[in-house]
Amino acid sequence: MTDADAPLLQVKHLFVKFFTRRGTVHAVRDVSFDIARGETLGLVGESGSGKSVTAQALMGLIDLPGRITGGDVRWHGQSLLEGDGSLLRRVRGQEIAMVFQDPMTSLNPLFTVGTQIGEVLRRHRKMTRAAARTRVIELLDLVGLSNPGQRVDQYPHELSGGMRQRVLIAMALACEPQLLIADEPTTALDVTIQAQILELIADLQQRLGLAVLMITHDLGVVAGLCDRVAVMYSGKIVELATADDLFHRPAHPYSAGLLRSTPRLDVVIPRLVSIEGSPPDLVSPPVGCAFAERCHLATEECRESMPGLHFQDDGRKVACWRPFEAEGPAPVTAGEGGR
Amino acid sequence: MSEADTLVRLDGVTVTFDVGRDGFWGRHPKQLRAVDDVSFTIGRGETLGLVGESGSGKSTIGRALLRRTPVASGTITFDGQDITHVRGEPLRRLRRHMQLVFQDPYASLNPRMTVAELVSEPLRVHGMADSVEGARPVVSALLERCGLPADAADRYPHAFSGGQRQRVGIARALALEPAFIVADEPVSALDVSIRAQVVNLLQDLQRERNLTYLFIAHDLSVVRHISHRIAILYCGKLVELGPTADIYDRTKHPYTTALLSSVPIPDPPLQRSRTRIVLAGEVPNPVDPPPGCRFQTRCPMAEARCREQAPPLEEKAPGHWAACWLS
Amino acid sequence: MGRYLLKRLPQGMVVIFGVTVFVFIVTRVVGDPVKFMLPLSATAEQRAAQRHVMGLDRPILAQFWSFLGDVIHLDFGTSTYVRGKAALSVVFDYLPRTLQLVAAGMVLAVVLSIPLGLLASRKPGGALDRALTSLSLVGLSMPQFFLGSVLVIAFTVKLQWFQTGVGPLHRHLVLPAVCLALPAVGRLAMLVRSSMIDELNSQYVKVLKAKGMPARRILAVHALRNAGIPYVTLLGWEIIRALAGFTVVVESVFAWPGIGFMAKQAIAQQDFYLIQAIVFVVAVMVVVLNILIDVSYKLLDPRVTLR
Amino acid sequence: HAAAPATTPGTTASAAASGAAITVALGSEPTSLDPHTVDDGGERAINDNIYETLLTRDADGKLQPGLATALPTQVDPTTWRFTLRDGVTFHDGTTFTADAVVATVNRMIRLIQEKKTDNDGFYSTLASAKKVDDLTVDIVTTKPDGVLPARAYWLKIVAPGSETKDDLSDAPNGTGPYTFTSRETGVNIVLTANPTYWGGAPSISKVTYEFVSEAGTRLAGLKSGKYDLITNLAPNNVKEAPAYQAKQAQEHPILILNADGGITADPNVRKALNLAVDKQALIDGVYSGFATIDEGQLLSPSIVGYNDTIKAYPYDPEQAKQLIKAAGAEGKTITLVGESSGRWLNDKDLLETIAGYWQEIGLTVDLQTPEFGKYLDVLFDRNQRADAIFVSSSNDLLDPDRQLSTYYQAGGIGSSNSNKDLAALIDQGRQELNADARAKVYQDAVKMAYDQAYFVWLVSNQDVYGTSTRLVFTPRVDSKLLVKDMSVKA
Amino acid sequence: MSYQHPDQYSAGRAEAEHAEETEEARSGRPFEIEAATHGGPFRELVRDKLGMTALVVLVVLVLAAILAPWLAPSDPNKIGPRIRMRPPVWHGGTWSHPLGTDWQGYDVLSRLLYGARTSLFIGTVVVLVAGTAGVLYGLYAGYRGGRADRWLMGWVDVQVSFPGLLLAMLLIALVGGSVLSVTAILAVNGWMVFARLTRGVVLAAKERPYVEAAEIVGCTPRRVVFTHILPNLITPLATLSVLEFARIILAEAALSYLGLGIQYPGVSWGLDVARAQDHELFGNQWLILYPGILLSITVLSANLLSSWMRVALDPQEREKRFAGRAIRGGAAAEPGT
Ligand SMILES: Nc1ncnc2c1ncn2[C@@H]1O[C@H](COP(=O)(O)OP(=O)(O)OP(=O)(O)O)[C@@H](O)[C@H]1O
Ligand SMILES: Nc1ncnc2c1ncn2[C@@H]1O[C@H](COP(=O)(O)OP(=O)(O)OP(=O)(O)O)[C@@H](O)[C@H]1O
Ligand SMILES: [Mg+2]
Ligand SMILES: [Mg+2]
Repeated sequence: MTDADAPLLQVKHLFVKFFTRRGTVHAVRDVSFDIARGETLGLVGESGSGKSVTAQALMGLIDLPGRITGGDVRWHGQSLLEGDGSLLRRVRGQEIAMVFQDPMTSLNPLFTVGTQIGEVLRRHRKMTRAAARTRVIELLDLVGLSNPGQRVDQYPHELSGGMRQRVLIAMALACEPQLLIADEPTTALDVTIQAQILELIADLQQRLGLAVLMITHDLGVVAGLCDRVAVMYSGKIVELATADDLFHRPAHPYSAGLLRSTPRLDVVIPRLVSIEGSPPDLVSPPVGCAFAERCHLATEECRESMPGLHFQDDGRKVACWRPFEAEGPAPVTAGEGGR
Repeated sequence: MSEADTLVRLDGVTVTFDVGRDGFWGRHPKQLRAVDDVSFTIGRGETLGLVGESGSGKSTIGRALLRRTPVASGTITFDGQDITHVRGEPLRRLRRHMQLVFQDPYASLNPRMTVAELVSEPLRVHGMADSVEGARPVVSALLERCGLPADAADRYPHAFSGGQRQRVGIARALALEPAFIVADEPVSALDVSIRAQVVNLLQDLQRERNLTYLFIAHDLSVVRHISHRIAILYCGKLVELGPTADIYDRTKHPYTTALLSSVPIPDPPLQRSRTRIVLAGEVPNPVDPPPGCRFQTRCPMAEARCREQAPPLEEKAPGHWAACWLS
Repeated sequence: MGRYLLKRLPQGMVVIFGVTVFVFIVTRVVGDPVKFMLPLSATAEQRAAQRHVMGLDRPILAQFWSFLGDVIHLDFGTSTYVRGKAALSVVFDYLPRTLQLVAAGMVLAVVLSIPLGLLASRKPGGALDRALTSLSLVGLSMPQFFLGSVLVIAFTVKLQWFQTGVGPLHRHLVLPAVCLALPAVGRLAMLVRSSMIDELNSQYVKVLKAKGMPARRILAVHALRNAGIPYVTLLGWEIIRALAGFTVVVESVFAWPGIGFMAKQAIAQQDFYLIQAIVFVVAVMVVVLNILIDVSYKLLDPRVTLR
Repeated sequence: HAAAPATTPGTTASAAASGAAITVALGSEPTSLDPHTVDDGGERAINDNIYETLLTRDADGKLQPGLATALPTQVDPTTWRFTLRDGVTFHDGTTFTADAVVATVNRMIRLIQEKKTDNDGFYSTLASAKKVDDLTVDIVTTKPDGVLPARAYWLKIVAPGSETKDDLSDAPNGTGPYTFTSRETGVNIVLTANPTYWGGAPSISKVTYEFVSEAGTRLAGLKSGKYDLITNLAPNNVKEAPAYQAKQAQEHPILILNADGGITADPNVRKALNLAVDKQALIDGVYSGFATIDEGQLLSPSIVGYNDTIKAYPYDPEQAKQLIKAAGAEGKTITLVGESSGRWLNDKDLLETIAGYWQEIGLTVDLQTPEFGKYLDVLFDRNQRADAIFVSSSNDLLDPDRQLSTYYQAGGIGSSNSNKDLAALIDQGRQELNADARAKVYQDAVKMAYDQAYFVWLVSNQDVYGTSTRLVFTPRVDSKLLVKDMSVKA
Repeated sequence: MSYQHPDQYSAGRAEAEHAEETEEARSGRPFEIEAATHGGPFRELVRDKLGMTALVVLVVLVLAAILAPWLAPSDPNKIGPRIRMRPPVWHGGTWSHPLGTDWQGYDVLSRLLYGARTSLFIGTVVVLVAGTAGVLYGLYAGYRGGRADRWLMGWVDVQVSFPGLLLAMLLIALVGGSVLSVTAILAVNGWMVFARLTRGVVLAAKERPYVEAAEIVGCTPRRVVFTHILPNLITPLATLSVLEFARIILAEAALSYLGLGIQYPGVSWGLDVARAQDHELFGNQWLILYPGILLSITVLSANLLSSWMRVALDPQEREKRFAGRAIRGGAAAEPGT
């Protein structure tokens, strides 16, 4: 009884809190977004802004001391959070798959990668051991591991970080999911390996028609891969726009600052522009705009009341009292300069 | 660059680590050549960027320079003096002139010490101040210079954000007024929005104090921004060395080319249209490197010769060195 | 593996040799078995004569060399307490009962500790967890001899369900095995609990959940196997502890004639041939067990290479 | 009042069940079953049923014929003639003749020469044995030996051919009422009745001995019905046992006082130490009534040389205090050495109590209870005699010589005096063959020691046995556990 | 966060000690504002009722042990031939023997008090001696590293494999059991854990960037060890010491129980259990139970205290506990959207 018109995934007013000794961490505060079939949504933001928590909340993976305290996640229009959790159990690993940030600890060290990929197939596809093994080898080949016939029987510690990340991707793809959530799949990897993995994801997405939620703090990664981008800042989405719009003309001062402070390989500027200060503590987030303290445009209004995430003329959504006023990215002066 | 302008010189430096043994009875000790026959110089007031993938030996070079890791062969010269085998008290005195800024701003500050204690410690151990109180004026000046609030001195490191801690680390390194600083990935652990603060600080300090940096990083964008010259390391070997602009615009080594093309550019149309050279396979294991050129297993252009003989590092253009048969 | 053995075997030898020499030194320098062999009324001359027969009047170094020569042939001399029997064969007479006791105790410890630990780890901090944790703490805090006394008073003196001494196992082995097991149950259950909690909080479990694996499989196959590694080590230690000392207490309390019981007699009687043999056998068992623990590590954890 | 009921209700004659099996719990396991090499309680308890001796004693200690048909006669001062019982066979079928006696004596002499026995003290006077005819044998001593009949009561007769064997432990072969059946080291030894026993087949057909060192464990086993007989029942636990038997034994705990030095060199101090101890309180407190006062001598009334004119020093703390004061010993420290392993019944309690009494008369007591080995060092140290050493002396042969020469005679292991007269008397007693004269000599010796207060004589505890209600058993003065004299009620 | 308040200065320091672990555990995410107002370890202790009880029990025991000569109604070895087996007060006894007397007329309370003295004394001294020796050994091995470390720790491995209790029994049988000999022997047997722990911490600390930073700045090895490495030891050492204290008390009691430990005139709970068991297994079993229970309570308290310390001194554990409490306490019932 799936709702054919509904987007693939809808996140509505999601709240996640962590109950710690020093207070309640408001990790995700009123986050809403959709992902359409086959779409790639980028989720960027600095460390601690709530990207991973959001992703895990979608999969019902928030453990103590965390709690989803509000909002809903709908998969084909049906709530994943309400009810007895049977939908969530069915969907996990089968329709939505996830790749985590840290490939080094994401695999059980005591089982071969073959076993660990195979058990997904055996559970969701009810495959026999032998059939699963054949399929695992195919999958390993698909993600570009050399010598897959031999790799199936290797243990995680015998693989490098890049290989493990591929194994995790193979595992995620095993049941041909409709949505892949990739939580910084390349942060722990070297640039050349990162390029391989990104290439792989882009390729698979095209071939399998996957929707992808790509979480990263590297704007370059987003630029190459995503249709739309959501920028998170201290637990909130501050801007949600198409990639081209965002990079071309960021509406939120934080998005703008982020772009301006990122050194580019192709551009030489005499001096980097930085955002002074640091993000607020999520135990007691400010009443007003969380970015106000670091924002040179901030007014009294910014500090006192929180702007909502509103549609702009060009169809993007921004949470700011003074959108588009910040300077965009530094002008591109190609070639050499500075040093 | 004239001899007098050279502050640091490495000549054929090789660093090895013993990593276990092979064979049933373990008769064959396994050696990992983390750094293999590396030579370069750094001039006074210059920043040399050192780039390479994880495990390529960047930190090891930095540590060898600081005499933290014994060198298997080769010589290290600092300010005209051979320091390859300096130890004990002379080494301790040498520390005044060369310092390190760490990658991890969280782990590199003793959490049990206040910022004042931390920053004054170098002064105290070198007899330049007799107590924390005695060092206060110097500490305050340093902290202010590094952009820390005035009340920072009496707080503990955990009360600071990552960027602030890195500033504390820099202040501490500067306390002895060294001539040379090894900055081992000083901004990798920091968020993009904060990264720029620290990079700017380092640059400003260099200008003010004529500091010399060995700037280790794997983020090529940052390296490009801060370095005068860049050295590219692959699996313990120097593969390319030259002025920043040359490295980026007149690349002489296929690995550098691949590396540059792998770095994503935050500009969607540009990034989508770029031709990327995606390397196949993984970095070889330095315990058991491939014969010939170490890059040959992944090199899209590798030839028979590459598989047999390692290319020497040659000056392909003035001041621009590369180790490749094909350039 | 070979290199591992190359390292461990000599180390084991050092242990065995060290223990043996240590016992030799303390017994020969400080002790005198002749005192015990002859009746109180024996004269000094008679004692001296006996000492001469036993070679105890030779220079200590000479004694040491001939002792070493004998030890290499596993000849620990003739027990002075169990007359006329080779010390080692006396040990082997008593050893099976100790092994029986330790085996029963450890099986019991395993059978109890795993479910208890698992139950406690289900809801960390919950009522059941707190109850079981406290119980474990009480169990491991009770001195074994006192626990034994309490068991004897309750089940032998009052209820008369079980008996001390040797006899049919169901009446005689139960109490000492329980007594030997209980502190181990406490320690092992706490370990199961804490390592299960750690495992269940680990990243790979999160991945397993994201893969849609059923909770039962995550618990029973993935987490339990990982928790098994420290468990086996601790269990090995428990066995070593038992063999290397605690059976003395338990066997004494329950009059269970194993080598611990014998060791107490031998010490009281200064039968240092027998002590020597007991300590030797115990040291060998400890060394072998240590190696077995390492090997089982290797079997359980593919990451481990024995070096 | 100390005398405990000799029998518990219900043990009087009711029909004995024949063919019954009983289980006996002993405190210690025999370290060997060789009847000649070792000397320990466990060995005796079992071998007394397998082997026999030329003479025996009745339950009260009087010498009786055994394998000999009568008490020996003296051929000359060093030769004793025994007439042997006819029709006796060993368990392996060998006939018992004079050859067996000769073999036994020769074996013992050889074992002594080769230092392979603990029993040399008992038989050091044996010179040889001569077969006169099949049923007559002469035993020759090196010098006149009045103790020989007692020795003959102790020496277990082994089969001919055994004299060349060093160890008979694995195949016990005697003439006794029980034959060795099996042994499981550390667990038990099983004997079965000898159907062809010359004295008639015993009524109990099978005895299993178990070895239980803890008194509590023995009692628990008795209560649960596992055991029919346990040894060394703790006196304070008698009420717990289904039934019990007590018998005055030969165990005499004493404190050896150093008469040659220290504060105990003063005879008045030694007397005071005796006067300070309330023996009746010891009997009640430490032995729960199962003991009798030792009347100032190491000997039981049943033994030759017992001097009934001597009475124990009374409990008189006031006089003791005065004596101490007069001797100038007030506040001085006296060392009292015992041992800690509990080798003797309630020894630690006894010592702690005595220390308490001595403290009350104005002395400081340094009570030391080291490990048995350390304790022996103190006991054996002839040069540095401790002020007071606790020892418990057991009179196995029921003859005074061994006790007196060990503890009374100067130079004896347990003596702390250098009284030459006393030493001479004891030497004289050993060689005196006339029974009455011998008794007189010993009585004099005992008196001399009493007057000098060389010891603190305490109380002599009783053997207390716990039994099941079905076992009929009368304890013996020599503490032997003869199963042939026991029976089981039907 | 501010540390201006003088009282909170030390609390802040204690917090700081653990900050690093937290952050490491959180993969380097800032854990900036750990407010001193949220309470340090002692706040946690007050919350942890069991831990608090354990601490109180131990304090009471220590006081009782120290004050035994004044608290005890009589000399524990004073014989009372005329006052055997007096019942405790609540069974009609007198206040001169509150817990009654045993079969020797010894005052039970006095023996318990003096037994506490022995246990706690031996436990403390052995932990101090073995701890100091082990820490120095481990520091040396760990900081020197290399061959010295291999040999030194090799010896530790060897000695750990010795059947300790057996050898202790043997030694005590030979040299005699007294507080001194038992202490010495247990100390000789007990230093290895400390050495291992110390070495482990030192090795780990040596790898810490801030230790490397200190060395690079030019600190002398001495300063590095004592200023930068040693403080890392405080927390694990404190926990281990309490655990070892419990273990030593058990070992002493076991030895004394076997008759190979403390002997008259020493007083020990283990010895008294054995005495009473020999004598009163069938009668007044309370004489066995008193010292046994007291011993168990002491060891239990020490174990509870150490497990509290582990939790209280480890911010991660503290966090876990808090989470459990918060969720149970309904903190989650906050309004959502
Ligand atoms: N288990 C937890 N306990 C307490 N707080 C937590 C926990 N997990 C996350 N948080 C808090 O939630 C907030 C969001 O964390 P999240 O992991 O989502 O950040 P992120 O955006 O993924 O950052 P990064 O780029 O470093 O991965 C942070 O402030 C973090 O401190
Ligand atoms: N102490 C050591 N013992 C053994 N091997 C070492 C040691 N230190 C470094 N290595 C090895 O030497 C090689 C180079 O290490 P190094 O730390 O210099 O790399 P890096 O380029 O700094 O990498 P990263 O970017 O991850 O910091 C690696 O293979 C590493 O495993
Ligand atoms: Mg994250
Ligand atoms: Mg590095």
